[in-house]
Amino acid sequence: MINLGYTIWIPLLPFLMFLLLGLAGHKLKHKLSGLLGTGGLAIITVLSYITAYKYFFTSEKIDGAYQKITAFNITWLQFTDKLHIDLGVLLDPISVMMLIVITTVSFMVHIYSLGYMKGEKGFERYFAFLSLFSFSMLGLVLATNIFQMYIFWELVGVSSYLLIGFYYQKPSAVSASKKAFIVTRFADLGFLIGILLLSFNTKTFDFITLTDPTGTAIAQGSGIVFMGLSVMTWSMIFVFMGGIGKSAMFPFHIWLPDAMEGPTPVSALIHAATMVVAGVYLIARMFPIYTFSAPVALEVVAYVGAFSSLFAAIIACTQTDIKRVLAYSTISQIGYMLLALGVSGYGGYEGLGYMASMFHLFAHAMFKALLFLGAGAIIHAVHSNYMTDMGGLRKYLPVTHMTFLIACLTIAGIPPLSGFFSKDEILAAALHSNKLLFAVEYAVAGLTAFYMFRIYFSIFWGKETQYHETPHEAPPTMTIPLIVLAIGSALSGLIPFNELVTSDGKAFESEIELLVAIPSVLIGLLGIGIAYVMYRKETTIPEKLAATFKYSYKWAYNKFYMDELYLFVTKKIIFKHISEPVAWFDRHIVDGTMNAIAYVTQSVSFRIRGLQSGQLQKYAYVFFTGAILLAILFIYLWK
Amino acid sequence: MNAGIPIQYFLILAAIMFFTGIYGFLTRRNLITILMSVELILNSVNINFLAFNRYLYPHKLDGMFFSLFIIAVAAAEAAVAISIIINIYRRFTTINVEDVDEMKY
Amino acid sequence: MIANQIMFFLLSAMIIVFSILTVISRKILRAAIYLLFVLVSTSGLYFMLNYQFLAAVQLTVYAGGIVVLIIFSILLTSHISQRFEPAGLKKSMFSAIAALTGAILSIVTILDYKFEATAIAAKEVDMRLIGKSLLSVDYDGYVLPFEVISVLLLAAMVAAIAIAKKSGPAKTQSPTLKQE
Amino acid sequence: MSLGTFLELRQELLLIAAALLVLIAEIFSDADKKRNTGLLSIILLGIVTIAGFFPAPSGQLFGGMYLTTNVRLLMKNILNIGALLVFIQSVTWLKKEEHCEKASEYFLLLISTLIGMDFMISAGHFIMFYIGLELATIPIAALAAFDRYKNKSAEAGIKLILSSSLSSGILLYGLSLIYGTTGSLYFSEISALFANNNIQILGFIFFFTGMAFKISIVPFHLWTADVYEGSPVNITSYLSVISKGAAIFTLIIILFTVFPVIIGTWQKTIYVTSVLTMTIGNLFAIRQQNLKRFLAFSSISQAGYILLGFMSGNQMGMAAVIYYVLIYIFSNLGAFGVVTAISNATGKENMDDYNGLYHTNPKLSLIMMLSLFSLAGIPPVAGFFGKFFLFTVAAQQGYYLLVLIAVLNTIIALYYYLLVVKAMFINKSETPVEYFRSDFPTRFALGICIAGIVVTGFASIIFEVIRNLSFVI
Amino acid sequence: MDILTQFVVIPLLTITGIILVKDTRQVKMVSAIGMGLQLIMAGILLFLYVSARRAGNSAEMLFVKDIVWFKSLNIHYTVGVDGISVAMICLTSLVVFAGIFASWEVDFLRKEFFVSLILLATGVFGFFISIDLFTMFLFYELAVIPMYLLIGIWGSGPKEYAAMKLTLMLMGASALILVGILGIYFNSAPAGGQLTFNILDISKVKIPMSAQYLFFPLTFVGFGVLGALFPFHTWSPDGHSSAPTAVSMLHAGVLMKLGGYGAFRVAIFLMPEAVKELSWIFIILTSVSVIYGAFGAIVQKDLKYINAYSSVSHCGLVLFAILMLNQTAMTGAIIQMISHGLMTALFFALIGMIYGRTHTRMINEMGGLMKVIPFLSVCYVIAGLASLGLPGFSGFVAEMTIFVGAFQHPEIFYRVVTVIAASSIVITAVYILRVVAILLLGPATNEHFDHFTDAKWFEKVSVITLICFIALIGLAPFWLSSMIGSSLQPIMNKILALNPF
Repeated sequence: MINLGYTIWIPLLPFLMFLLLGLAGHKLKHKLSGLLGTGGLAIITVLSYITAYKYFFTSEKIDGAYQKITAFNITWLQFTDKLHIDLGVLLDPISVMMLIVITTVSFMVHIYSLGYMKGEKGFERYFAFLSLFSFSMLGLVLATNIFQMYIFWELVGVSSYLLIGFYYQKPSAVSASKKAFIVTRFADLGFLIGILLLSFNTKTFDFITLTDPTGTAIAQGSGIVFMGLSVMTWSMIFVFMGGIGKSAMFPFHIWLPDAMEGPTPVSALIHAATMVVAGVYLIARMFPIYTFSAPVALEVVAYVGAFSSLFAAIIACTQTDIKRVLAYSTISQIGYMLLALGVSGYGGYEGLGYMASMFHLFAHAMFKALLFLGAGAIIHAVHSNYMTDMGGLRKYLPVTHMTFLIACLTIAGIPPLSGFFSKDEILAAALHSNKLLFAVEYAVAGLTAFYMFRIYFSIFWGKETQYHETPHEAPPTMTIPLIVLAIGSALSGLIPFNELVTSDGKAFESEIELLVAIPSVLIGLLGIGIAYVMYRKETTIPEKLAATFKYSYKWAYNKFYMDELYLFVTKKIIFKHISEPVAWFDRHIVDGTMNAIAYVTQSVSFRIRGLQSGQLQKYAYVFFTGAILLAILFIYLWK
Repeated sequence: MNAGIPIQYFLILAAIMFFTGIYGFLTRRNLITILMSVELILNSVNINFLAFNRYLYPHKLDGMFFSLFIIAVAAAEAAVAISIIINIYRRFTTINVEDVDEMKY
Repeated sequence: MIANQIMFFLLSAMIIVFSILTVISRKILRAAIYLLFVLVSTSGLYFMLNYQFLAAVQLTVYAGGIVVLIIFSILLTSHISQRFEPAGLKKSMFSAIAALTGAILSIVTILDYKFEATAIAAKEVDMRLIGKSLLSVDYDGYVLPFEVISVLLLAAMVAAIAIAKKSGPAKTQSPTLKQE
Repeated sequence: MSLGTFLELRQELLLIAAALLVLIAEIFSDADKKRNTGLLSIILLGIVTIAGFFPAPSGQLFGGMYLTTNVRLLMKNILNIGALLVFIQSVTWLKKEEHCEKASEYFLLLISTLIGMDFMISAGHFIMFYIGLELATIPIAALAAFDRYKNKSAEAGIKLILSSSLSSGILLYGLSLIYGTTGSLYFSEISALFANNNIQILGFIFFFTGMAFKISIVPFHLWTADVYEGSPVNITSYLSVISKGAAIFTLIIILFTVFPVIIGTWQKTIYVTSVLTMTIGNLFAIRQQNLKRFLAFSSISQAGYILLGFMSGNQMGMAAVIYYVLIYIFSNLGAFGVVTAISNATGKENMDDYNGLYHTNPKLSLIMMLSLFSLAGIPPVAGFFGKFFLFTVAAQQGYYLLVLIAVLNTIIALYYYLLVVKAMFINKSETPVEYFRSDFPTRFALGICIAGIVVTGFASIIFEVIRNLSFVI
Repeated sequence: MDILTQFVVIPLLTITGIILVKDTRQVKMVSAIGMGLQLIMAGILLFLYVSARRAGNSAEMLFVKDIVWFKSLNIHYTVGVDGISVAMICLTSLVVFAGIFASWEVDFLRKEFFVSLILLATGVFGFFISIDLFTMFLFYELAVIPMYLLIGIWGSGPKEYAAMKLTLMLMGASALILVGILGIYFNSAPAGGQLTFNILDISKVKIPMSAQYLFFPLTFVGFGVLGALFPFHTWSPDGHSSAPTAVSMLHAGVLMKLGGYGAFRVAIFLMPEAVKELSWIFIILTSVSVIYGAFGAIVQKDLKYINAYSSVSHCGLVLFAILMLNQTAMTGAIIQMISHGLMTALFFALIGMIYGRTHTRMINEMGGLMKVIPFLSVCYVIAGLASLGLPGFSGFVAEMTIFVGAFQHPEIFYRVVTVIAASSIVITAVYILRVVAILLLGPATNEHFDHFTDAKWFEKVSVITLICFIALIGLAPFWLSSMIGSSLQPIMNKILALNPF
């Protein structure tokens, strides 16, 4: 067994950095605090790579399968003998892969932020929050048990909240952060209920026990049926609800586009590369249970993923805020991943979807982070989020332009970039499982290529826009991460995921299925072509098209009125029809009852004052009748 | 002396007198007449005591002595009550009980 | 109907009639006189019951003492010819109902009970016995109450003085009568 | 008369002697030295009080006419303590010009009522009881009418004497019926001859109403408020604690020793009347503005709680009642002491006048607050313990509903006690009671009250002693 | 003197000290020293307790001191602690300590203020160390009355009304409790023998079922009133909103815990059979409390009202959990008490400090405070996050323990209700974030706010002490949880032995 105990420092170091920057940050110089945060991350990035190397290439395989290694574990909170929350580090292919993703992207974002956030008020706060986020995210992926995952799940939520609301004086940022937190919190409730159900049935939180295909946990619980589905299915659906929330799948996707109010590097890190894929990671982590105990739940995963990807892609085509387009694109891509998981089986080639999903996750992290950082560089240059304000930027921002183009090609699935490979395998997996979903995904692939190149052309080509100040290429702190990530996106397709990250830990053979690959590339090219026609030069085609599909365009432009629906639910139903009545009830009925008791006492006291009339004879009368009545009572009535 | 008169006769007589006194106490407006009603009440009690004593327990004198003491106490009580009534008259210039109601509620 | 029965009914009738008159008479002095009649009739009853001593006490203390006191006070506080307003109808009604209820209750309850005379022979109530009992410290002796009642009488006397006594300069002049 | 007899009778004899000494002093002293009789009375009563604590033989005298046991002696002692406190509190008031010449009458009458109460408690025969009762009542009526120049005082006097004569008339009627069915007036004989028949219950009820009048039990309480309001403050406090306490003691003794046979009936009677008493007393107290009247109603409701202790016919109930009365004496005299002090200093007796009192007279306010809390049964002051034991007694007999009603009533009571506290501590006033320094007797009496309120609760020995004494009633 | 009695004696000595000092400025110092000493004592007690347990002392209560008080009624002054009481004592001393500093600037009748405050604390300490029902009740009532003066004199708004309502409702509760404990007392020896008020002795016998049916609801509702059980919670919002800062802290932080603790120690522990039969009624009520309080908090405009309703919700969870008769849930309930005590004390301290600057508590009259008073605002955010159950703070530990424990209940009804109660975490998030967003974030709305000074040293002491302990429990809950859990173990065994599911 190789010694991996040091891995505990991977999450801990950012946490310490967070404490340092959070408590003492305002006393440090800005630059120093930025460098401290970045330095901390550099260390753990190196540690992660070492860990990955050790795990994939030196760790002992049993039966050709990678083992799950618990590198560190302490009991944090004991509920019962069997149920306890541990905090620890679990290493297995997906968590190690996630380590790489998170540290890489996070490190890049840190470097990028040094330039991007320069001179912002609250610089040290920003880095403190970033460290907190890194800590939480790493804790999440390294979780040894589902409750630890839930803990960090909440923590990433709050880091996301803090970072979205970083510009706390901007009302839109404040409300966006609030929305993000509450929507995900609601989803997390589902997650919690899922955990409760799961633990009630299996009496354990531990991932290794839970996901052992031959273990007792999977065998248990599937027998009990509630409303036609087994309890295990229910619990997995609830758990998935948490995933929907964090990964911004329909119908909980609404927070993600608003979350773009945060600083752009944050969007790159949290809302594109890492946190939002936590849902995918969660399903992957629990995958054996899904396949063996709750296939219905897995189907739900597939359909939710497919629907969200299509839905988001359509909306993405109509948006003009580049960050929002990217946000919808993220939703769409995560839908892809979930779909891949949903159609996957377990073990060997059956688990192609699983592998594809992880592959896509990896690739997506690279290129989506790149896209966001690129967008950040653009926004940095033109001080606007709207592509209507941009055009012809390729001259001013060459590096950004090139890297952005690479990213767009990657996401469009053009070989030999990484997106091509991962998407191809997802499509292949879908084909083997469900033709309908497969068809949907083809459509989404086309749409993706279209909207990505729509923004690409609008920004870098399109009309010649006059700028108040000539846009400048970003400083090296910002461009270097772009380049690194561009290389990552381009080359990560070469990583043999089928050997490293598979559903059962064993390598299997997979190759490009040309029957799937060629059409998908063609569809991608078609999308690019349409975008070229429409947006390469300033044309009126988009307006005409929009006019032709007036209503559908309007619906899509308004995000199918989902935000309005949510507003209706919160403002009208929760505030107006639950909370206010509750408050009213409390003031008037509950409190009123108490006051009424007091009032009645007082008024009775007033009413009976006539008894004390001051008239001696009335007193005597009462006295006498009292005596007589008592006598009658006790002699004749109640003896 | 009391042959042929059942004890109940005395008791009924006393009861009537007693409740007449009560009635007087409740209705008379003059403080002194109220005091007189009290005397009626006490008198009726005396009749009771004596009747019981004579008819049922003639070997002892409890009832008689009780009556005796009641009379004495009644005298003392009447004396004090009358002095207060006179004081009332000085203060209120009336001894109408209904006017003596400065304190109420 | 034998003589003592006639006697009894006569006395009873007097007692009842004069009692009622006492409490309904509209002239206060008359009421006092009726009360005197009641008391005298009662002492007649006492004679019938063979309690001569008590009858005598009744006549002296009650009729001779209290009634005179009452009459004096009436003279001090009222005009002799003053007629009272009759009690309000409501007041009389309710009081009558209450008193009647009480009377019925008591009489019914009393009649309900079977009084059984003791078999022990009656004592002759003469002055010697009374005197002995009054001064006896043994069982059936009444020296203690006899002593205590003297305290009571003293206290009553002091009480009457305390009420009547002027003390210090009066803040408000008493409005009508000057007494003492 | 042997020495032993003297010892058994010494409370009463000493009191009579004290009364006579006061009388002699009154007669033979000069007009300008008459106020010294007040001091004399206090000293004499002090001697009597102290003498009461020496152990005395138990037994009966005069053929069972007079009974004395340790618990009765204890009751007398408790009354003596209370009376002594009232005496001390009266000094300031009696110094006033319009009262100073009547000081000896005042004390004489109070001592004679005390004699009456002692005989009432020690009575072994209904004649003795009756004379004691009247002796305890008639002088009080005169004292209520003591303030010759106040209409209210005269009114209080007449209301008290006439009500009490009515009540004693009814009581006597009841006693006559009891006598008629049992043939005796000795307590010990009656209890043996008692049977549960209608006429006896009627007699008992009439007897009970007479006592209920003294204790101010609803519906026999109506005189209370008016008399309390009209009387001089010290007489009010005397009425509300000493008279009431004596009546309670007597009633519990008689109930436990004379009427044990009809325990079922009197438990029911007390159940009904205590509920009425607490509730009505509280409901009236809520609205009172005059503090004397306020405390009158409060003392009515207190009587209701005390009745709970009667519910068991055993020594625990006896002990709880005696203990509570002791505490009640301290608490109520504490409250009345403050009212007296302020009334003497400023003539103010209304609750509004107490607004902001804490800012000018903090000590008086604190004493008042502690006393009221003790009345309300709030720890750590003694009232809490007293109430707890009373409730325990009722609960022991299974009267949980009654206990609940009683405790809920304490909440209403707490409400109006807090109104006073609020007036003193929270309300602001344009014209607060000016700061004044009370004279020594007042401070001394209040000090004793506060010490009593604090100590009586915590020192469990007091309760234990009472309880152990209660074995022989 | 035994260590536990000192918890009553030290406050009393402090009060004496306060009364004796001449200079009102020294009053604060005396109180701070006294309560600091108390805090140290609590620490020592904790240490002694843990080491005694480590040393293998397995008695149900430690440091038991038994003095016969009223012999004839078998009333004892009996003190003793198990892990639960130790935890509550620590909580109390912390909150009181923080409360002293939070009221550093009370000027009006300062002496009286601190005397009342510490008297209140005395009652609470006494309550937690008592294992005799009588003394427990005595201390309970002792704690209620100073409340009246504290709110009535130093409060704000409709303080007289609020104070009166609070006092009367709490005394009403104590009425029920009184009847309840008398009932327990008279049924404490069903087989004959000495009646007793001692909780441990009573727990060894089975109170007859007929009595349990009567007295369990009485005691539970009685303590429930204090624990803000729906529909008897209504004293809480008004009381909180009118009370001065330290009083709100103590009240929500500690006094409301008397309810939960008492319900646990008396109602549940002594009458488990009735709990089993009747708990469904109260489960419904408590879960209504949880949800209702949370919804009620959403639309409130006054900061203190928000927290008062939030307390209703959180304390409802405590009562909810103890009714589950399940060791885990009960552990959670105790942790929740501590956690809520600290959090809500922190909240009220902060609200008081904010109010001291803005002179309003209406959230819509404020805004953008983060910019002007960052320290307090950040602390407020932390308090908010702790309150909504963020991992790393105590609230999370407590809530999760409760939910996991309650969900292990074998009957489906209880599990469904657990899910309903769990949904409060979302509503909590809504109202907390609403306040944070309106109050602290966004642009500064009022120019007057610009010259505010941030927290002063004593305010920082108060706030930081509380935050540290909230975080301490949140980060390292195992020691607390195991301390409480091991104390609950014998209790649960006893309950389950009497009452096997």
